[in-house]
Amino acid sequence: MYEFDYHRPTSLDDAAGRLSDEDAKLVAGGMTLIPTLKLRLAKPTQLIDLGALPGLTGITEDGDSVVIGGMTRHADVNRSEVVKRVVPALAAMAGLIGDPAVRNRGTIGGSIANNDPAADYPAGVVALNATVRTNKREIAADDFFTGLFETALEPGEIVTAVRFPKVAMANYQKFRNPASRYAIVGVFVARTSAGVRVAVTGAGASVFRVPAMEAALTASFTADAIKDIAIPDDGLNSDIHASAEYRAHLVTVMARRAVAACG
Amino acid sequence: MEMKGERRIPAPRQLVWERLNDPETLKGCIPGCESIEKISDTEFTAKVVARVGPVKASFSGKVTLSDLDPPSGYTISGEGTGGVAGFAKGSATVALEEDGAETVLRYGAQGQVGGKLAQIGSRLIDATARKMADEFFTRFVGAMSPESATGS
Amino acid sequence: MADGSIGTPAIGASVRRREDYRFLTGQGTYTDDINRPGQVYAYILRSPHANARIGGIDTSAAASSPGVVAVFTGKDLEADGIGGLPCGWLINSKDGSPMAEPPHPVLVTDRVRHVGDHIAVVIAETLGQARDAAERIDIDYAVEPAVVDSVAALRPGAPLVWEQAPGNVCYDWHLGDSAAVETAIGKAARVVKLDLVNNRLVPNAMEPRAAIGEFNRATGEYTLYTTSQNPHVIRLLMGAFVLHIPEARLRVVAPDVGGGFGSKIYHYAEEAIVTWAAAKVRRPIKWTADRSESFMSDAHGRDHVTHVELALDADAKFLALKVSTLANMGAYLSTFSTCIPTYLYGTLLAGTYTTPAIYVETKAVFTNTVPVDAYRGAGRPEATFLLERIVDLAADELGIDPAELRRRNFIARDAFPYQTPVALQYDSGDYQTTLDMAMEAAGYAGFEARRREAAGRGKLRGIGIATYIEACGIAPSAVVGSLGARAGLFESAAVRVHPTGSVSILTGSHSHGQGHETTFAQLVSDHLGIPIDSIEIVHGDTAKIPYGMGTYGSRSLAVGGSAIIKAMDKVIAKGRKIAAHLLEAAEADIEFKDGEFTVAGTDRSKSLGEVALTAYVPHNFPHDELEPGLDETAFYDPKNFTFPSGAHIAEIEIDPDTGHLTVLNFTASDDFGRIVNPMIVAGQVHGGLAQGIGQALLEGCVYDTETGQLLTGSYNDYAMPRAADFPNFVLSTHVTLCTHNPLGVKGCGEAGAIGAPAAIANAIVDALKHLGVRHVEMPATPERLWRTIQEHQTRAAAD
Amino acid sequence: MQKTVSLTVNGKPATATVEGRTLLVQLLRENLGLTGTHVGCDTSQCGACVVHVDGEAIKACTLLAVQAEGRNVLTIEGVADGDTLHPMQEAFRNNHALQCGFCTPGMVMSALDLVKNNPKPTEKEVREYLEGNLCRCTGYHNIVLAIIEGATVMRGETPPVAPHGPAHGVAAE
Repeated sequence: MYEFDYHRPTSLDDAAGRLSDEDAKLVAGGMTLIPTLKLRLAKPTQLIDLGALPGLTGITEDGDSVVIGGMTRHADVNRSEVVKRVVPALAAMAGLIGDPAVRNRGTIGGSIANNDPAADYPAGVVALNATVRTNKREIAADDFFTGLFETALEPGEIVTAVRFPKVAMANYQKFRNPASRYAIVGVFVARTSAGVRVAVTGAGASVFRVPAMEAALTASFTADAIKDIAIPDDGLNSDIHASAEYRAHLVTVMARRAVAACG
Repeated sequence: MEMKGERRIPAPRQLVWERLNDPETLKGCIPGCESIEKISDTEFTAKVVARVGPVKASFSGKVTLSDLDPPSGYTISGEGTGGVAGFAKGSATVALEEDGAETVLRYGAQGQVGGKLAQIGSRLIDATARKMADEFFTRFVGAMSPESATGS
Repeated sequence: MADGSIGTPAIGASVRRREDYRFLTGQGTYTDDINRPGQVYAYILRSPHANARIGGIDTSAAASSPGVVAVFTGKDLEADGIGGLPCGWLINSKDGSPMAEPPHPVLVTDRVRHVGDHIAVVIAETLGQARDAAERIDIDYAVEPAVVDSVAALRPGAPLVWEQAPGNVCYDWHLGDSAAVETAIGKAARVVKLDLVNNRLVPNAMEPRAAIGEFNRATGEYTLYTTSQNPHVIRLLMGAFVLHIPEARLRVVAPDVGGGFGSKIYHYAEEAIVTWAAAKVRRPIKWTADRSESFMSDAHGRDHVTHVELALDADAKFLALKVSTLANMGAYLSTFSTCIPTYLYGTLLAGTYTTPAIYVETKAVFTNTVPVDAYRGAGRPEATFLLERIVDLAADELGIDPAELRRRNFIARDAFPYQTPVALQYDSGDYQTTLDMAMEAAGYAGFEARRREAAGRGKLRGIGIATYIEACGIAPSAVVGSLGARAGLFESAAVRVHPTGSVSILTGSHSHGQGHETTFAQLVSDHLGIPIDSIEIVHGDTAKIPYGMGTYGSRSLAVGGSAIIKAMDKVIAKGRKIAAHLLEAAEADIEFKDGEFTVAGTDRSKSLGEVALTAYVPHNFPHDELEPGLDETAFYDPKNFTFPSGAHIAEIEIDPDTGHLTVLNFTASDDFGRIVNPMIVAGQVHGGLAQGIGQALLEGCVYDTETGQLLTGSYNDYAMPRAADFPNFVLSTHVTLCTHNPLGVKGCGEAGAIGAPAAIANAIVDALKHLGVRHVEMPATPERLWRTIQEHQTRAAAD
Repeated sequence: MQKTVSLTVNGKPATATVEGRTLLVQLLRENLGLTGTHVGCDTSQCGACVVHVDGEAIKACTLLAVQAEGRNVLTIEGVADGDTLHPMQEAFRNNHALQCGFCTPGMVMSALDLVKNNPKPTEKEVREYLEGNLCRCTGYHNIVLAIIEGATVMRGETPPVAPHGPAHGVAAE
């Protein structure tokens, strides 16, 4: 690790203000950032720890939705009675991230702000049509994830919470990378009041939806309805663990299983 | 890995060709390019900061233009070393075709990384190279839009 | 302690381990836990390129960086006349010419030959400062094309790794009777052929390698603390061949070591660097590998490409076996590398079978990769894999049950000693019984019903058998010397009986997880009749132990344990003399049993403690006949290898939609000879199975074939087996005693890793054979399995 | 930039002066001499460094020392009650759940975390919970048995006799 200045601000404004230094880095759970720093693959001038900011953790029920603070850890989402009741598939998904010690540190805000192409949360946020709250505004899930490790967040913008609407049926199916435990392919299917949404992580540069499957599932919410819908492998990720062709195939398989698991 | 792409540019081929050889245009199009210095008509030194998620690595190296076939195309290659992160190199063969007042740009690109980036981040090499190539040509098309084509 | 240790049956009892208390409370002392006064830190600068000429190395900026104590390059070592790392085994090619043996410099000077090759060392007050400074070393590389796989390395025009090795060939070795094999193939009823790959693995002991070098100007003595399986071997290799330090001035300590699996046998450059540099900078120097460094600097394992042919007669009796293998050596010859794909491989190709004619040829090939050497099983898993795959394939082609085909060809239990056509003579074994036991435990007879049930759920279920033989107790010096080993492979032990009868055992066998402190104490307790609590096992320090060859090749109990027995017998012999003196009896009349020296036929006796006290307080000793003291040393050199064997059965299920495979059941029935501590033996088998199943399903080292970059350089990409990848293992043992060591033991450390890959691979092919699948390469990842299924389904549909 | 960190380690107050980039595992090993917590990888995956912070398992190689300010840290050195092993440690020993011992501290700390969240885990749950802890020696078989036995004892129940038979133990060193 290179040396840096460590700050632990106690107000959002202070934290956001420090981001005027473009080489400052926010650290939430640190589950991606700290390993990167250990490998000397980044050299931030300042590390701004969000851990002492008030009001960023916790899970609250808000009418027909659940609001999860940006610094809420995966383990808390996984065990939350509220999440289990309102969006049970999200609680289950949180239990599939990393490993137990990672889930005890990693946060929802950190995960979605990082937008790793194989992270689990982006699929949940998009499929569940969540809304991302920042210190400046609210951003719809469909507008939030913009590309490989890229989001709509502007400099100085910090995720404060994510609001998930109550969902009728949803399920997340993850096909793990046997080494890293990231998703080779993860498919989150949700049937909400706003329609059926199918969001895929791991397969592309960033989370994406599958309109053909959504249409077919809107007509008939059965696994059979999408069994013959293949997504093109053009542009999908390819690495030593899985080719683009295999990933494309897995999207259909995982989507089918997610629908079947919705019961 | 190999990537292919195609862009339609609302500008005549000769102008597109000239811009493809212009260091300032290249600087604006190479993602993360902080500086570019001309050594000869076909050689430049460049400093590029690559940001991929939490990774930020500063590469210094050179950009070379070869297989020049004005105004139909060339091969643009870059290679740089990024200190502890390792090294990266890539090249794209660019072909320009006239289509009325417009130009169709086709490219085939490839990239390689070595050192720690390859050792630790092999799952991301492909997607990153694709993104860089895509961004380069998208920015280039942007730089060739009517207002910027005449206004620069 | 309440559970009591006195009077428990020592040999054959699952005595809980004495070493566990310190490990469970965080009080183990691993190399990186040691800190010496005034210690500084070394960071090794490694090549990011697979093949590059070095035009120049500029260390000036690094040398003047904050905290830097020194920067050294290969030129500094050259100037001190420091030699390269030696290879321990000479192999001659078919034509009698010796292998190509290029230099193996501690730090390179003019060329790097693999990603991770050592270029320079920076020594600084803190590790952070050393790393910071290393980034300021400027190296002028001229990058050249690289070659990473053995097949490509042999192609005309392939990049040349060494000028001394034309065509990248290290040696072209053979063993066996080629003419007899060709004749047999010519008249065979059937010849079954297969091409297969034994995948390259990274050992991944959980403790990364570390080394601390220290030099004492006052005494002129060097000390090296290192993560080694054999401290004396390191002292010999490094002292004599690399740094030219007399043994008497070089102490090597291997404290608690966090696993080895072969990877900590060899003498590594970092050990030489910190020892040599410690004298230069007059400060102790610590080096500890990051895991990413381990991936590119620990010797890798396996990496064979093989063609095999098995000839059978009309009764399905094996007539001949022909094997041709390319073995990837990597860029340099590691300590044992050359003997693994030859004498630890070719000699094992009879397996458990009566095959009368066998011919094997192995071409060892240099590539721009990390050196390859012994990894758990070392040659024997490779031999077993090809043999058990070809046998299964033959069974499939002939329509015979794989168990039946094996039974027809087993060496019968009354056929021992059995001379194979590939140099070895097996002393004992009972292959049919271990197979019967495994089949019974695995429910082999009822498998087809389970296959049908799985098919009903859309799953493809398969069962696979592998039997194996291994040669352990490495090694009889006379045998291996005649085969080209440059060192003997005996073991030593000293038994030091203290004045009140407690005992220190100084053993050259090193324990890095095997539980010697417990198992060896059981031997001593049993043999000398004293409680385990009064026995101390000392290992891992050249300043304490007479000599040692270390722990690998399942040799600790068979060779190290036998040396302890031999030394104890010397103690008893002397004790009888002392007892005879004390009891005023004739020495011939003294019997020793249960810790008591007794005059035969009387109740007059002296305990070991009383005898020992007399030995150390010899007021009325007959000094003309007897020296004071009770302290004996023995060296044991085995007459032959030991030959553990067994049968492993895997039952698996494949999800055809994804290619995901589940190991449902794994059964291992093994013959390890006499078992001293069944609990520890089971633990060894479990660990071996996990590594074997890991090889079959998860692990594979991948290099970019174009750039030579290591793509599986961390746990992000190298798939380590996890708890959820396995079922509980079902084990049983059957004992046939080793006939030539005093304990009758054979060794158990590698068995799991030897039998499991083939058992899994056979189960996979069994699950897929209805599609026409003949073979699936390892690791059988989900995508590989899915593709295999897809391709064969497409082919079947087209037919 | 040096910072002084004050925290509680194994029930005792501790203070250390570290750099911003110092990891908790470095503070424990180098400043406090608590070398039972190990480092087996540099990508936060092997789990040899697992300790408890405020009662929860975390990887000490992925937390900055400064982030542990004011926290309560439990390492393997603080698990036993004096010379008496904790039931989970005893279960590891009784089931031969360790060989080289390097992954063991992290395994024990993760096992305790599991039992806190799930006092009666099944074999499958134990195997899944160990996702972040790598062992290269044991094949996990005996670790799984040990954790089930440890959990049983921690619940105050009597475990079945270990598969290795009654303990032919030796006195604790």
